[in-house]
Amino acid sequence: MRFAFTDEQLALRQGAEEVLEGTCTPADIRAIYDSGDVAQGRSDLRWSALNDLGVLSLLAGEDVGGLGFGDVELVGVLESGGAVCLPEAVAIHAGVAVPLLQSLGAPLASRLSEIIAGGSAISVGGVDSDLSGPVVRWFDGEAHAERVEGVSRAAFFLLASANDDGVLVSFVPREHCVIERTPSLDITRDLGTVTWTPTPPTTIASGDDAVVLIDEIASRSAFVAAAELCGVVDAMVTETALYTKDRQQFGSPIGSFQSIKHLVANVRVGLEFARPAVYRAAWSFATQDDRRHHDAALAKALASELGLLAASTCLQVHGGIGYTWEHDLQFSLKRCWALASAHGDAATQRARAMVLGLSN
Amino acid sequence: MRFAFTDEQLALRQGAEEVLEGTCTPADIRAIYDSGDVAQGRSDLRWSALNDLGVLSLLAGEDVGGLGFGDVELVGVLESGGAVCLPEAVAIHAGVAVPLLQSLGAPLASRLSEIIAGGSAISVGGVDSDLSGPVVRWFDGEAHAERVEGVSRAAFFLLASANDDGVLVSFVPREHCVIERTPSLDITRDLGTVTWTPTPPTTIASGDDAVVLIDEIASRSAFVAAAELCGVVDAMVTETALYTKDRQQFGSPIGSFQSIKHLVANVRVGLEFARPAVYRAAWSFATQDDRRHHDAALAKALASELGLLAASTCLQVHGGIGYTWEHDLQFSLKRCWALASAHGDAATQRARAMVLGLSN
Amino acid sequence: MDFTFSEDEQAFRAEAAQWLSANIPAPGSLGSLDTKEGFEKHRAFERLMFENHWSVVSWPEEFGGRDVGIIEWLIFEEEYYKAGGPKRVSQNGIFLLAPTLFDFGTDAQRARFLPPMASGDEIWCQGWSEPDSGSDLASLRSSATRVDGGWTLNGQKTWASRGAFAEWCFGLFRSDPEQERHRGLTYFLIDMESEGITRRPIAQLDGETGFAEIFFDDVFVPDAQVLGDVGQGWAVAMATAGSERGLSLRSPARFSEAVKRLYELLIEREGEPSAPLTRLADQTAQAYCNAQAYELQTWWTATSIREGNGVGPEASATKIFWSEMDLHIHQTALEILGPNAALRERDGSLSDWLDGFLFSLAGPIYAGTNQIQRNVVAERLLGMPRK
Amino acid sequence: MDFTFSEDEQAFRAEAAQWLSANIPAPGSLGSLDTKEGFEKHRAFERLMFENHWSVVSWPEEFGGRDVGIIEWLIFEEEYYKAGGPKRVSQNGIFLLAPTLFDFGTDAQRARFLPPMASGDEIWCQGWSEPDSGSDLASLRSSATRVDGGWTLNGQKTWASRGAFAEWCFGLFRSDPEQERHRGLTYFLIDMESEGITRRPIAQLDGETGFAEIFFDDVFVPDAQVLGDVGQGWAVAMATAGSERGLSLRSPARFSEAVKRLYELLIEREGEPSAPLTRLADQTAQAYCNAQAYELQTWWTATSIREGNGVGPEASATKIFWSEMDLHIHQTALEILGPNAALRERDGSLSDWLDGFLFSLAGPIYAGTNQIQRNVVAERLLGMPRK
Repeated sequence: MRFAFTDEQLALRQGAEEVLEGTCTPADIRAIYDSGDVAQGRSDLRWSALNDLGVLSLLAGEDVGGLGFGDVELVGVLESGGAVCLPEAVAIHAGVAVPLLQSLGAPLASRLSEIIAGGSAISVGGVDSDLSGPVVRWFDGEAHAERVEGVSRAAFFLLASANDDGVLVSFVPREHCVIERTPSLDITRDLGTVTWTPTPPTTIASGDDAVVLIDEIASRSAFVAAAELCGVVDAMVTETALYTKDRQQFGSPIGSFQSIKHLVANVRVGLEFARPAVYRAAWSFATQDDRRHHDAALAKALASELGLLAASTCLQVHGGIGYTWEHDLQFSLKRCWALASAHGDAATQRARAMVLGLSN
Repeated sequence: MRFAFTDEQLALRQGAEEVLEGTCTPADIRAIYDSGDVAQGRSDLRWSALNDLGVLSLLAGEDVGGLGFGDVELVGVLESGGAVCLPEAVAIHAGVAVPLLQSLGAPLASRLSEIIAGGSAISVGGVDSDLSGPVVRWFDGEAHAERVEGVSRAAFFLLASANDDGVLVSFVPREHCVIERTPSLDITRDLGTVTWTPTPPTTIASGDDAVVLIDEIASRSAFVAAAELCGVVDAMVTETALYTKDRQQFGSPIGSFQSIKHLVANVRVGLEFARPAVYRAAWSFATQDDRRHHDAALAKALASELGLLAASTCLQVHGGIGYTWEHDLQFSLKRCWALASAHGDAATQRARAMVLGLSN
Repeated sequence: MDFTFSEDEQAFRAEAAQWLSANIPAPGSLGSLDTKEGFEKHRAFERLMFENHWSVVSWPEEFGGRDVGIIEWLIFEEEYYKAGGPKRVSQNGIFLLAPTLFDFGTDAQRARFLPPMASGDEIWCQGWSEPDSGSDLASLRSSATRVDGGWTLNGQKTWASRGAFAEWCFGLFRSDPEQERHRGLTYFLIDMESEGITRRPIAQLDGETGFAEIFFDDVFVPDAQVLGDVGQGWAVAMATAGSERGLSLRSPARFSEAVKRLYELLIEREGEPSAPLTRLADQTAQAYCNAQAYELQTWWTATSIREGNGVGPEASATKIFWSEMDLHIHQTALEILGPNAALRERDGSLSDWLDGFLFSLAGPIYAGTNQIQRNVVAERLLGMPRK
Repeated sequence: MDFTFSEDEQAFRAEAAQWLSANIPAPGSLGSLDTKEGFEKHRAFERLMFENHWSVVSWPEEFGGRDVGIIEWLIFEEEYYKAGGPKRVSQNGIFLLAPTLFDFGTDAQRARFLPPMASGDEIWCQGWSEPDSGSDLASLRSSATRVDGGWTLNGQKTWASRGAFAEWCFGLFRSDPEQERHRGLTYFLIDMESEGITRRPIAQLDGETGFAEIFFDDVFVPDAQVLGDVGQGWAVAMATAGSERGLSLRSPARFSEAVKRLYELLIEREGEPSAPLTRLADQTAQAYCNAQAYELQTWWTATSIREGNGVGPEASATKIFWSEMDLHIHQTALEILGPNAALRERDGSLSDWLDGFLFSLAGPIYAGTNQIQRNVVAERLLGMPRK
């Protein structure tokens, strides 16, 4: 029993932070906000830099060109991405799509190898988290997956679907899909609806295999969103605490007022207890522990609740200035609101965690 | 439209306050707590004083010896009783039993007249508040009503029961009942289980009439408990605010600390919004407005939630001393906990209010 | 106590309902208040209301009102929100400035300013806050310097709702530089077309320009546009501050109508509620009970006001209550909507619930943060020590 | 990172579980800690644990422990609560004083005090608070005056848990009357049988005597019973204050076992939960998630401690979290029980849930109120300004 990161793991996180510090500045995010379109961001540079660092294929085996690491190495990188409101869907690519393709073994190895070599992006769609298990899209000829992340960049999609005959998971190249982008409050989230026709050549799992895979997608999606949430909350609460030192009212920094202290302290307490749950989920995925679905639900439940608390608290503490377009706080607020409800909100996930954990 | 009390109504409340100030002091309540038995209190004196003031038969017609007033006159008296943690079940007698017997008209008039002349107490049992409507005790020969208030003093019981043949309301003299007292955390609440055998001579309503009566009992019980809760919360928050002026820590009165201010302020805000709902319910009962069931549920929902908030807040602000047997705060805390869950807790009553108010 | 509406009150309600149902524009047809086009459409509707004497029912008839009491005003508000009336572009003037003009203005000021305020011909914005004076309003530094026949204003105001398009501004300036905090302030009425005024619209969280910064660079204001006595600005402003915190900006019907929509949304997602309630149904029930409580407390306060009592520190309790209720209603709606809540419509616009949520977030901040209001409740309603 | 338990750890767990299942007394059979009889029964069980080396597993073997690490200690705690172990009557000594003795005591003090503490032969109570020094511990006034060979203590301490029956007391006294606040305090170990000590039991909300006031009237304490340096009492006490706020008093298993019982209670009332959850089921799920989070954060902290890091201001976050979780668990249970929750049993005793609720109410108050802890989190974890 040792629940801590290794020096190597911490160094990898720091490497990601350094890359993001240079390539994903508040000015970069503001450029996206002001243009109103995430596709206007300097995303190629960022994507390449993260690819060069090996982040994108961290969970792929060395045989296919990956680093052969696990989720414990990845989780810090995901937090770093959350902290800067990373516009690219790195979490879905590196934390959901790559490990699932990797888990399918030999049949997908050459495809994965090509993708990694080319630095292509994979996105995932068609799965919702729900207490009753993953819900996939019904289709009749065409299938539609809503709120797919990173649609502008994705070269491939891992897509779940269902009809009366059963459940499928398909691996579909972009050119076989129709993509309609979905405007979002968080402009930096590159969402869209993906429409495709499932065909035998694109099917990579069906029946029970597909059900298992979809369960993995749902849990992994929840886990990576929870990690991102911890990152964004950490950044927000740190910035907010600094703001309270500078902002003067009634002749004192507002951070000296007890009511302000206690509001911000509550967020910090929440973070103190959400993070270990996210790290535990990372370990469970890394080791394919039976607890991983439970742990992902627990992590997302705590992180979603924390994200909403952090957003309303940090806005309140900033006062009017936080409510403006020109203050960078809005980036984090909107990321929190989006991630809190994506991939299972707090209530859905805590129900899932309790039922998985207690009903036998 | 005029939503305020008249001078006469305010004078009546003040009269009750004065009587209680002399007959229901903290020392009186402490005597009950220290003896461990509500029957040890100086209850005869209090009961007579309230009877002399006309409070007990406020809602009875002048023809049967009452004052012929309405619930708008009564509500302030109920609050006053709550404020001093009145051990006698005046609210149930004067706010539930008397008006219901009064509403049954001629057949019960001579009984009611005798009771009023004799200063006897009536209690009520067998009804629970629930979203699905009142639940009454099933019986087979004997019926049992639990958590009946004021069992030591009651000379008569208004009791609801049901079996496969339907629903009954009985009016039963004490000598036909077996009474087993129930120890309660709030020692001043004189609770017990009443066992009786419903017989035709004691039946005062059956079938649909009984269902209607039971509904009135449930709503009136909720209303009077809500009024008592507002009284106890008002007294608690006032005492707590005073305490924060006296208690010094870190060289200042604790009431000067913002965190303490905000905790207490939240209770005061809740009271500001619960009271008008209680007063509106009083008016609805006084005028037999169709809204009265809704208004009673609303009042109890708000008051129950407020009572729990007030109890935990005032205890926290008092710190360790409030946690002791020797501090009088415990009287109010325990009264709040008891009343918050009696006659429908906040969740049950707010569900009832919403469904009555919005589903058409 | 009497909850029955009199025949006159009922007749007033019927007349209001009838006119409103015939004249309220279709939902959304006026566009956003925060665009020039939407602003003018809203202004046109204000004029229509004014012409039919519905704009300011509680004002004297000479200024365009019906001279009715606060109870009738609440009845009108109920009918206005039931009918789906749009946001009032003139609200800063008619709800926040007008009470002060009635109490402290000269006859000439009332005659000059009230009718065009009520007709929407002159829209007012508020010039209270400054960049370094938010909750701590008494720290404001924008100055007024005595000159021949009036005053010269300098400085900067911010968070001026409607400030991007308004014709007039009311605000506090420090007229005596020797005095500090609450002393030495004067209340001015300022023509936004005056030389030396620059406005800079500020976009909000939703990207729309809800407010503006206003820069004053040697702006001349004649003596006739001083409201109340020179140096008494704080007292003048605070005498009616309860209006902003209390009921005038947030009539209960706004919330009860929102809760009805919330209940419909709940049923769409979960079906008719049954006991024991689900978490979201329970949150909806909480919203329902709060809205009902708010309505009842409003009638209670309105009766008290009608009987000659002023609006006291209870207004701070009211402000805390409505702002947190509003947030709760919208948070619940977004939870019911789930992951779709944070999406925009296809045309990029915000759904009514998301728009309402963003708006509700400002509630605990503006008109004195809820932190400040809790201090007021503790100190003035409960007598807790200031320091 | 490695969540697998080593073979040694697993063997340790198995041994503990086996011994505990064979020896833990039947629930309720020891009576209440707060009666003399119950106190002695609890003490007897402590002795049994000690004789089998289970009383203080993490202590060196010479003092009766097994010299195992913090991970094993947590494993032991898990098994202890799973087996339904009773409250530890010796907890003040073994959890709050012992860490300080290990860090600051002399060899002679450790040899003298630790074994009887672990065996339950000497039960300790805490002498921190005074009537006017609750959250503001640094304001304490009880005095220690230098005399030949030791000190004379005068003053009054309060909220001493176990103070009604304890044999020994540890506490802070002002040894230098010239110094104020945190300076000039000394940490003493006091025999409760000393001449000049009077104890007055204080009854709690439940009517039982949970704590005592202790009056010191010229009580002599020899130099050998000063812990740490004279005048350094504050530093000595604070060095291990994290123990009280943090994990040592509240091992995660207490809460996860409580949540299991809560879940059973929920099912009794509402049946198996299904989506969408009812309000009470959702509250239970919150309790479940919090207890899980607490357990994981404890392993995280324990690893950090084992790797040589001290317990920092994070302990304040921990204290806020467990105390509010404990309250939430019990409030939810009482809501599930409904109007019967506030009743006593037929014999007048409190149900476990009601008893636990009353106990949980003290959590946000003692060991530094949660208001104080939030200040610590804000100032020391977030760097917000003190003044």
